[in-house]
Amino acid sequence: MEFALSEDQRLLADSIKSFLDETVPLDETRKVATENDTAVKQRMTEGLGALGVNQILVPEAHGGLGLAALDAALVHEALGFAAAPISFTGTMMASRAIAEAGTEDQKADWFGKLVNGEVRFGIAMTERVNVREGAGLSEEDGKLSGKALFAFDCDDATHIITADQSGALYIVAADAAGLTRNDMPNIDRTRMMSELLLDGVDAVRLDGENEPGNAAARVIELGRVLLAADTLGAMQNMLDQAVEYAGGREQFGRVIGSFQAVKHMCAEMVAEVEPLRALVWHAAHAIDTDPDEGPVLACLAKALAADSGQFVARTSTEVHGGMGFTDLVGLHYWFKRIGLNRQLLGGPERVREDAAKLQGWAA
Amino acid sequence: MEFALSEDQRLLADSIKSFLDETVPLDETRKVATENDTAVKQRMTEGLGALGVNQILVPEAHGGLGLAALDAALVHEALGFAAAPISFTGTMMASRAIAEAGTEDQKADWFGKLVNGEVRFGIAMTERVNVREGAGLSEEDGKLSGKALFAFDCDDATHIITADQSGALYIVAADAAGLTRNDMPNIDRTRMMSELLLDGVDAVRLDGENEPGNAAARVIELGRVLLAADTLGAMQNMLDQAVEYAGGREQFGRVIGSFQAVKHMCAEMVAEVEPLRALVWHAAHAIDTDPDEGPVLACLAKALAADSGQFVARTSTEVHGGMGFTDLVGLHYWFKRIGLNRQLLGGPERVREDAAKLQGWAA
Amino acid sequence: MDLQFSAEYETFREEVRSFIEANRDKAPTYADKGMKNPKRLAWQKLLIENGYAARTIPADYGGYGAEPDILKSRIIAEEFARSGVPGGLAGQGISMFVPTLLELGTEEQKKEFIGPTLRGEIIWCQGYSEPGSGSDLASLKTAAVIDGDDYVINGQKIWTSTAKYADMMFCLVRTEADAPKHQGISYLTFSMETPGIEVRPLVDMTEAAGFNEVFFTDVRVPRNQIVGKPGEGWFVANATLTHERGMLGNPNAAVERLFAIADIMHKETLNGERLIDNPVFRDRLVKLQSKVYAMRANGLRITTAATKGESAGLAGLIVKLQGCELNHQLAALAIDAMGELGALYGQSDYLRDDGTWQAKYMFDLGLIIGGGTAQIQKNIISERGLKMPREPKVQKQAAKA
Amino acid sequence: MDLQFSAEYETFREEVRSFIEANRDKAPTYADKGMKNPKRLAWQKLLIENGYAARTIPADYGGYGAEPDILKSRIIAEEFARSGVPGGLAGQGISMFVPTLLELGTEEQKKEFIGPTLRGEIIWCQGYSEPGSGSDLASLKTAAVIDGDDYVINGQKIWTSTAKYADMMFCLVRTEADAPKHQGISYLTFSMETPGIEVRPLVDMTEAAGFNEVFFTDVRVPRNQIVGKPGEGWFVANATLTHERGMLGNPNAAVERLFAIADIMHKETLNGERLIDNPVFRDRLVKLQSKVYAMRANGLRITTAATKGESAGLAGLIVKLQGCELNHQLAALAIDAMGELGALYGQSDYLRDDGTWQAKYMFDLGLIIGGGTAQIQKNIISERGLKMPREPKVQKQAAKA
Repeated sequence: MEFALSEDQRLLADSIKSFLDETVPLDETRKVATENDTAVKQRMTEGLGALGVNQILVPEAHGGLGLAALDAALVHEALGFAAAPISFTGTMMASRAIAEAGTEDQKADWFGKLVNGEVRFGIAMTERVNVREGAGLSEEDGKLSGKALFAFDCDDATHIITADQSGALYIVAADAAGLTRNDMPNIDRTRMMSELLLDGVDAVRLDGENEPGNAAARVIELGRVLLAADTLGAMQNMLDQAVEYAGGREQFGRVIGSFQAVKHMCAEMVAEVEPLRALVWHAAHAIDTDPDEGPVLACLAKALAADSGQFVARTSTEVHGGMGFTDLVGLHYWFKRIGLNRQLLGGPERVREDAAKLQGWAA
Repeated sequence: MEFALSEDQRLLADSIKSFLDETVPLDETRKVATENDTAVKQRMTEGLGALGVNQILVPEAHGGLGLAALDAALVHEALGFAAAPISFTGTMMASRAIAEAGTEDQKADWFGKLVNGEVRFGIAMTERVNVREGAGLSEEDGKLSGKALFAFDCDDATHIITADQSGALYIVAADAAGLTRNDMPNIDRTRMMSELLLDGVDAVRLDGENEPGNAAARVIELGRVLLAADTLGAMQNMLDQAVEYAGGREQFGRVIGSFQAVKHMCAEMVAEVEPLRALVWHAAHAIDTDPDEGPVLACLAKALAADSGQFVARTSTEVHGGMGFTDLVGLHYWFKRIGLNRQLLGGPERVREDAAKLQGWAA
Repeated sequence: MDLQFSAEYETFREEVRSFIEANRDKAPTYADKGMKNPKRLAWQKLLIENGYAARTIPADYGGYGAEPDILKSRIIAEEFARSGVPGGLAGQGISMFVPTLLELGTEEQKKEFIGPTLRGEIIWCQGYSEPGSGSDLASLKTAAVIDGDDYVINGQKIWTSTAKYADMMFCLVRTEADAPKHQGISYLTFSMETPGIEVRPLVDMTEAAGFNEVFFTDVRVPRNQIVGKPGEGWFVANATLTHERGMLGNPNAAVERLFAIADIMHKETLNGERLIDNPVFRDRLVKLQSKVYAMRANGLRITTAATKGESAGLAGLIVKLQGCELNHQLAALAIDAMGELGALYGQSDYLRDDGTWQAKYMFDLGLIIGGGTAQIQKNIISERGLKMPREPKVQKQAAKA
Repeated sequence: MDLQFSAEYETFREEVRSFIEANRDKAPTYADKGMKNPKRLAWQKLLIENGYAARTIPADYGGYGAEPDILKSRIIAEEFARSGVPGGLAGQGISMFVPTLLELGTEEQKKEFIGPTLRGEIIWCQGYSEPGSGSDLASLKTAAVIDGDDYVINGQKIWTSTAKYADMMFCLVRTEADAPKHQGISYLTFSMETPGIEVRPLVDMTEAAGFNEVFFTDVRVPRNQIVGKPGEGWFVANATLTHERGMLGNPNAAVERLFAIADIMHKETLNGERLIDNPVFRDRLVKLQSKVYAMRANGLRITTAATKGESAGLAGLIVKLQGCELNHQLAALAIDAMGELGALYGQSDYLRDDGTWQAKYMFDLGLIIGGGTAQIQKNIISERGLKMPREPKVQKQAAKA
């Protein structure tokens, strides 16, 4: 019984954090966010890729690192901590899609390309959770048509994993004929959501799955845990910033961190961050090891991250006073990261309802 | 446009408060609550009755005071403020039942008896809101049979107003043959709930109503406003006690009321009490004057009282520290009064759903 | 308790409505850009002439000269809001500087500034807050040193919302460096074109709130451009702050916001279900409704107290704390109910209501912080309202840890 | 990350289970009343002999003498809880006084008290809190004055839970009135039958928590009945308090409570609908589940840190604050879901679960307050955990307003 990160996991997390500390300072993030500086983003993405993160979920047999969801979550936590404008979620979810639904040949093919750095994946699976505006894809003769909304990481992907209305998974090329991508700008300027319009787009169906929908559910489950981890990282940073700011800012002849109200706000943030950290670790571990509890924990982690995240985002901003509202300290990048994560792949009410269904508490 | 109590209303509220201050000190309430001292309770009830409160909702034409729901609410607020073990809700709801559903003859008869002090009413209408355990009454040949749970003020009533499953209203004598009353002791020792078992009990049907159920709804509506007012009074007392205690208790060489955390707890209580006061007044006024908004406001007042009340009950107890947990200062009488009110005639979720239905927001 | 307006007021309401209907073609629209657009200034002039702007400012100084009547002011606000036609000009000059001058200005200052300010010819900005003095406004450091007949100002202000367009600033500066902090402040006025003033936009989380920072480098202001006496600026400013707190704005804004959300929840569908049919979101909507209606009733109570010249007491002290929080929570519900759509911000076919719910969510958090943080509000409620002990004085060396 | 127990521990778990199955007929039940019921004492003896009670206390003093192993202790707690068979005796003598003696007692004191205490032959109560010293425990006033070979004690204690049944008390008293408040306290032990001691039941909001007040009038205690030196009582007591905080209890209590509520919601119906089918209550249940599971995982993290001899840091500091709050919220949900039934308390055909949810709701509020209020917990988290500045020292005259 050991509920803790391994030495390797600590090293992984530290190395990613160090890289992001050096390579993704806030000023660079601002360039991506406000000037859409794609060169900066590409440099960051390649730098992170050079650390091997894209191969985390690729089995060793296919040349990858053969690591687990928990490792991917640690990387995502570090990305959230840095508010890094780097695409990562899509590739992780894609790895899981290929592992769960690919045939052996497909695994060899696509994992190989992933390891070579030939491909980078976006994910267009929001409709497996929330359907609106007539969105949804259907397949005919190996070609997909329809609309997908709120696709992640598609702005700099070479390929996109998506699902049709039956839940079957497909890979399409980002530059395929018949595929149009439109920006869906959102509060988080570090991550662009996409609308995809498909009109008879060539698609590779992942054919190794027995029951359509199962693999898709496993992909969503991972996505939810990763978003929870991202929020956790952002929360930790906002807490750290609040404590630091409160220790330096003086009002009424005292540092504001000596006022009980401010101290208690910081303590309340800790009381949200620490349990969530444990739950995110547990969920990330369980979705690989515990088929019964893993899916439930993934929902619970996503829901708790949404609520605890909202509390910390707001409270840290309040501790910063007016400064928190401005761009001067850039705190809003974390605020918005938490805000976007809250809504992706199901808001808290929705994922709690999913958790209830998984436990037989709801129809 | 004047949103304020009239001079008469202020006098009414003050006179009730003075009476309760003198006649219902905590030590006397304890006797009723812990020793079931019915003589003490009877003395309190008669003393309050002598101030005319039972006639508040009796029209002047029938010899009553001809006042309004707001006046009844002010009395209930005073009762809540004093945590007074006095039956009052039942008689108010009964007055409304008779006014809404009685024929002219029935009004003359029963209001006359009420004014003479011959009758005191309990109310057995919980099943109009929440049905469980096979409860509910049905009528055959002028006789009622079945079960009613959580009836109010029946322990010292001469008559009980109840409803059958169609919503028609009836009066039965508390000592009628075939009627058995069993105590339902609850957290609030100042108010005994009752189970009523009816086996062919003679009942006077209130026959002046056009559509069965409408009058019952109006009675429930009043009951909800009165319970909200009761909670409001209890909250105000708990806030006052917290402020006073914090101003006297010393810890760490300071009165605890000088700690920011304690001050902020008190400020947060104020921020719950004041808006609720305005809403209770508004709802009480509107259920007499505004057929559109009145019913909605009654639900909203009951729901907000439940939530704001819970916050104040807990927070005042915390300000009192361990003392609040003991019986030494008796704070728990108000805590429990708020707790029982929360559940009666619909908890907050239920009354919010009713408010949604009234506005066409729910089916 | 009487929630109807008396005949006098109903008549007045009819007059306002008739005026609006008869004149709405003269009202400026969104297209009439520019704070001094002739159409805007002409509209303001018409409103003043009819008593719908500058209503209680003496006619001698360019106002309409009516007796204060809170109910009439409220009716005017309600009717203009209802009709969608712009009411009188707002802005810190009219809402803060003019009342201050009326109370504490010299006759000469009143004559010079009130009329043009009311007519929209002079636009003002406020120079109070500084980066280092937020909640503790009196700790401000921008210094004005006497040099001959001038003050020479050096320092920085922040949160100056109309600085880019303003003609003039009313500004708090420290004139007596050694005096106790509340007694060394003076209240100066000067043109924004005075050499040495630099205005920089202050980017904020909403990307659009339009605040600025203003930097002063050896800005020379004649010594007679002071309101009140040297060293009395704190008290002059507090007179103005009281006016700011007195402005309730449109009392029904939260109610409108609530019904706008109910409307969205009826229109938007998710997975084939209307949002209003989701019991969890519906419960949250009604829960907020209970709070919104409570604050509406609380507002009526305050208005009534004001018409009687009474203090609203605790009911008044909680308005900022609860009101801002409630607006923030309303915006949060709108966003959550819309889910991913609620996270959109910026041009897209799917953006709802121009992204206003995200903008409100963030801006209202700013309002929770600005003008006295929630923590300061709670201090005020407990200390002034409940007479609880003030924050004790702290032993100096312990204040930094 | 490995949530399985290794083979060694699984073997140990099997041993515990086998023991329980083989001996459960010997375990006392609810019917075996009285703290010194022979069946209870025999059961305790059996548990000690097998290492399931007093496990890590040296055999010389009457314990089992095993090396500390947190996982084994946890397995024992889990298995006894799962089987419904009572585990070893608890109480303040065993959990607090014995560890204190082991650390700071004389050899003579250890020999005299530890064995009988472990065996349940001496029952202790704790005399720390006083009506005037709650959060600020060190301000206690109960005075012990030297008179010949005795201390003479006058004063009052409160919250002494087993005072009615206890043989002995360990007690903090002020022996040096003029010393700084933490340095004038001594730690005495004495028989509850000493003349001058009066125990009065302390009625509480649950009506059943069983606390007492204890009054001392000229109570004479020989000077050698002290643990530690005179004036060192605060430090002696703090060693014990640390032990109290170390007790995590059954780590899965909140999980069990959660599923008990889920169970109620499946069984109870209202208006013909199961409570679990009400989406609003269901959402609240799952929301609490997310927090309960988070605290369960947080507990695993703490346990792991403890097995490695590491500090759990912030994860440990938040346990009391969050754990008590969560238990209180769970009870609140049970009550709300049951509606009127949830308000019942006292004998009736309709009472559910013996009224335990109301009792828990109130008792858990007591726990939020007791042993360091939520406010004190937040001070600890921010000051010790985040290294934020301590509450500054206050200028004396300002402390009272």
